[in-house]
Amino acid sequence: MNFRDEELLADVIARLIGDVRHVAVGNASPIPATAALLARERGHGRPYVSLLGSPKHTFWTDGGRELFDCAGQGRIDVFFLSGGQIDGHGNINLVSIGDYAHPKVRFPGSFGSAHLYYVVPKVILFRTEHSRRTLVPDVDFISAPGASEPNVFRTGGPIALVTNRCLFSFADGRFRLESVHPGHTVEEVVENTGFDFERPAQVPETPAPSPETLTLMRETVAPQLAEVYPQFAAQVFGVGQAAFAR
Amino acid sequence: MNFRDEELLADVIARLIGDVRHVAVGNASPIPATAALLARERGHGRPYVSLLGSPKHTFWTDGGRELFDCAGQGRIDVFFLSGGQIDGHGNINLVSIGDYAHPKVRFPGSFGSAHLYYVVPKVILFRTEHSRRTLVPDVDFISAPGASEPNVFRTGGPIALVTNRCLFSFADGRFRLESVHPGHTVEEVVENTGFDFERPAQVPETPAPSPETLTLMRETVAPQLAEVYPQFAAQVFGVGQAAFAR
Amino acid sequence: MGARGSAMSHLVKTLDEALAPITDGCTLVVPREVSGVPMAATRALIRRGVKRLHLVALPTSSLQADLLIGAGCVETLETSAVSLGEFGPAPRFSAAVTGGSIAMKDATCPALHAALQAAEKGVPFMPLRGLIGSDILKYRPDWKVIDSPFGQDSNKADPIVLLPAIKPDVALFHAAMADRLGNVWIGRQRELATMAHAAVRTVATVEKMHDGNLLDDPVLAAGTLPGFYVESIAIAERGAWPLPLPDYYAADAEHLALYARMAATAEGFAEYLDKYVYEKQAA
Amino acid sequence: MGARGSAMSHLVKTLDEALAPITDGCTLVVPREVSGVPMAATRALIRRGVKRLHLVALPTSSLQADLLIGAGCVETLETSAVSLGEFGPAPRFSAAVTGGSIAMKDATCPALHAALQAAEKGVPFMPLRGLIGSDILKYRPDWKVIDSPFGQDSNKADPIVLLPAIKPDVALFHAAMADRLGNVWIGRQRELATMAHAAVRTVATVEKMHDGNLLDDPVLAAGTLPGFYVESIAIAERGAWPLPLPDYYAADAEHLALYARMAATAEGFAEYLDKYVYEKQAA
Repeated sequence: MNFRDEELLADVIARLIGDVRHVAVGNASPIPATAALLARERGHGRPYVSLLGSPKHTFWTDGGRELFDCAGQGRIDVFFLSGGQIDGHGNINLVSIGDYAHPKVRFPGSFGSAHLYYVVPKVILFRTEHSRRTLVPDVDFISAPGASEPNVFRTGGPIALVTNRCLFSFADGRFRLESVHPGHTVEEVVENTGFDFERPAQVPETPAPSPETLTLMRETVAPQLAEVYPQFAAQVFGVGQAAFAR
Repeated sequence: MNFRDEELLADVIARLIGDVRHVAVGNASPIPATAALLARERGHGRPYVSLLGSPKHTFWTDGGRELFDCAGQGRIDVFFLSGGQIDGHGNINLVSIGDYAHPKVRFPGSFGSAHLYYVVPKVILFRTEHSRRTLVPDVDFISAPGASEPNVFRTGGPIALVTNRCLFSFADGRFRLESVHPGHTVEEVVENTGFDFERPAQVPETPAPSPETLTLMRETVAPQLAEVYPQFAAQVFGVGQAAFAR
Repeated sequence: MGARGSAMSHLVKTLDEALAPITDGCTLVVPREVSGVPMAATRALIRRGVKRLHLVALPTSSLQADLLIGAGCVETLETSAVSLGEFGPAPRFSAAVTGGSIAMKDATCPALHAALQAAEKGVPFMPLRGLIGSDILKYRPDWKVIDSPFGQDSNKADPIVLLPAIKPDVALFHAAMADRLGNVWIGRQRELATMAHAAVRTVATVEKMHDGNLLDDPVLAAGTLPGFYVESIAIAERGAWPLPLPDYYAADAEHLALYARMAATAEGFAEYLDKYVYEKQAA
Repeated sequence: MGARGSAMSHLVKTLDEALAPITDGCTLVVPREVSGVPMAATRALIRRGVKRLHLVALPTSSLQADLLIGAGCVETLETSAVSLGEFGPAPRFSAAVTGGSIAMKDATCPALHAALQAAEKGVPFMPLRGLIGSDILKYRPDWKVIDSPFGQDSNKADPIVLLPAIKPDVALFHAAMADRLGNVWIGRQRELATMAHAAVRTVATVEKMHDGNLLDDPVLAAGTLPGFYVESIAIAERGAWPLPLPDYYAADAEHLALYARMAATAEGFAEYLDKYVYEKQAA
């Protein structure tokens, strides 16, 4: 079965999510949202999925703090973060390029990363653009660090980085190349990555989504997704407004 | 004009309230409630009066913490406290008589006193029973102290103690006899008070409520009070259920 | 939400089944008299013979704590006050404290609210003004005083009390209604949400079930605790009786006066239990 | 409540009168995009030429901060992010930060919520997990790290960040409705209550007035900020436009795309102000 890049990435992320209770997905994250909904379908209703920014797919009634309180309570198992820069230590930069006091480029800001990165057990880094511009040796500003001293309270952190070229795992403060997506090569990954990373002697190819997975995504997940990401659902899955009726 | 003890005490307390923004009155406090409503009538709507335990006379929508948060914000100017024991340092005991670990008598507990006594600028102590049992040299358990070291954050504390016999003011860690209620004597106060207190050479008599005050209390305050304290309003002011219609 | 929805309807149980998470020795938080006291659930727990509860009454209690203590269900009690209000002192509470049969952790109302909020926020402690110089603080070795690093005057210490988070095993309360997704309408009683956020599990009894999803209507949603936090729900009509459920029904003053009279002695209290707690089981 | 009631109706003012408490140099807290952003009020403030605001955007902002910054009203900005979301970066914000014309106090979302809650509770600080090892903390000398006295292991320090309370001069937001007693219905947007509790004064714009007292109905009361905290109210129909008022109206995507295009340059932004902010005054 043919598949699109988005389908591959969602399948990779769904496997990273694993068997957990609650996945929360930030705003403007259609691929992680697809992955979370796919994981829920496979788990017959588990994990519980919160799609932030969608009143239909969130339960919050205690204002903007509830997401963070919920994470602090240990009630969010998986979250997604990205960065204008991500470095080889798992540090992410959502603030600026250049000197902080006189930046060359200013990004929006750190959002909740400097808390969520510490308290959500599985943070999946997701950045489709895989280049030496985005994946750097050291970020210019640490919005949130990839690892902490042993005595710093930390129940969470990054477990993986998914890009348009490959999947890295993260452990002990370093990334490891786990698989390269079909159509991409290890050499290409090395060339486009600004940081060092570990890799096995033989790097496997990221497995293609199975026909069952593609059917589940296209027939069951896509219509749910269309409520929140109508444009994405239409483009990737060809799901139109009619899906709303389901 | 004849008046009842309750009317005298409410008048005394209304004068202590003075010109403030917000008076909060705890549960089961009909005389302080009468005083607060009287102050509001005199001030043409100022102060704002909260009668705790009456949904009609409170505005809380943030749960049980809101009263204390409100006090912490500096938004409660006057509150009333009492004690199973009150001592000459202004300490109040709402917990127990005897050794704390093996008490002879157990009272309900400190409620919010250990916070409100520190942060409400004018706390008026009110205890009708004026005896050596209630007004003691030193309380057995300090639910909240009358005074604090200078470096302890404290924007509030006791300003007075009103009993069935007299009015004490409180300043610099000591009570001072300000006036003795009509029908009572300084000697009687001394005899029935377990703690030392200051007093002027000539102790004035507590002024009787003016005819205007009595009219205001009986005709305007009593019907409002009847909503919250129907039995008290009926007993003291002869206000019946009919007043509800007003 | 289909799969989740059908899974969620298993939340609604019989009263005894719903109370299963409240095991012997657990830390149980319950609300004050005006916030929905689960009295039907309390009687069911006594009938089941729950033991060694670490009861946290946020921030005070009345009949509920007195009954649980009198029935021998409580090992420690953390609260700011127990009283029957206009019906007088709480007799079984007073007897247990003077008799040394329960361990008291005396607090003050805002300290309990703050300690639950600490657990809600996932922080180890919350600061609170006041308390310094009180015997409440003196007898709470678990509360710590630090010098605030934000003191205004660097020459003077600015002592402030830090209260450790209270993270109960179970939060238990009574509310007006719930839906089959586990959402519970709590209205203005926001401390019920804090209790649920702070606790590992939440059990609610409700007057009735609401058809549909409480979160679908923004007006109802404003007063709703999401089912996400709720472990089990049981329907208990007049489940706060003889205490009030504000906006729904008043306290049964006659019954509370009767309780105060009967519970004044150990014998009278035993008779009360037989008549008003155990009888229900036989019925 | 009669006297209070009649006094309270003076709370309802014209938009410009209602905004009087927002003076040059004041600390102003405003909410995130989905919680009721007072855009009509923002345009009125720009027309009035408010200066040197210390803007606290709880915890993020979009068009509102970008407009105020571009119009030269802001001296410092404390927030966790400014972005136009799907319409791209916030161009005037980015230009001001790279150009050095505003001072930034970068934060993270839960830190701002916690700092406002500290003011709400009248405590000098709140603790928060996370932050340690980030450059956010490095550039916030006003945030302090202490060794938690509740650390599990006495041999190891348990560092934790303390955030000083943020006590704004004014809280400003837009909501669905208010009554003549000053009560404002805020629904699930509980941070609006926290903002009002934390601030010295609160100013709200609303879509419409509600007849009667919002606190009289327990269902409405659950989502109501009491008038006790409110300084002034103005009616501003579609007062969040072009941003959304969730449950009431959606964002005006076309206008936001237009803004993003025009505000990309200083000249385009000036044109936008002329057309969409100052024009309103002439009309």
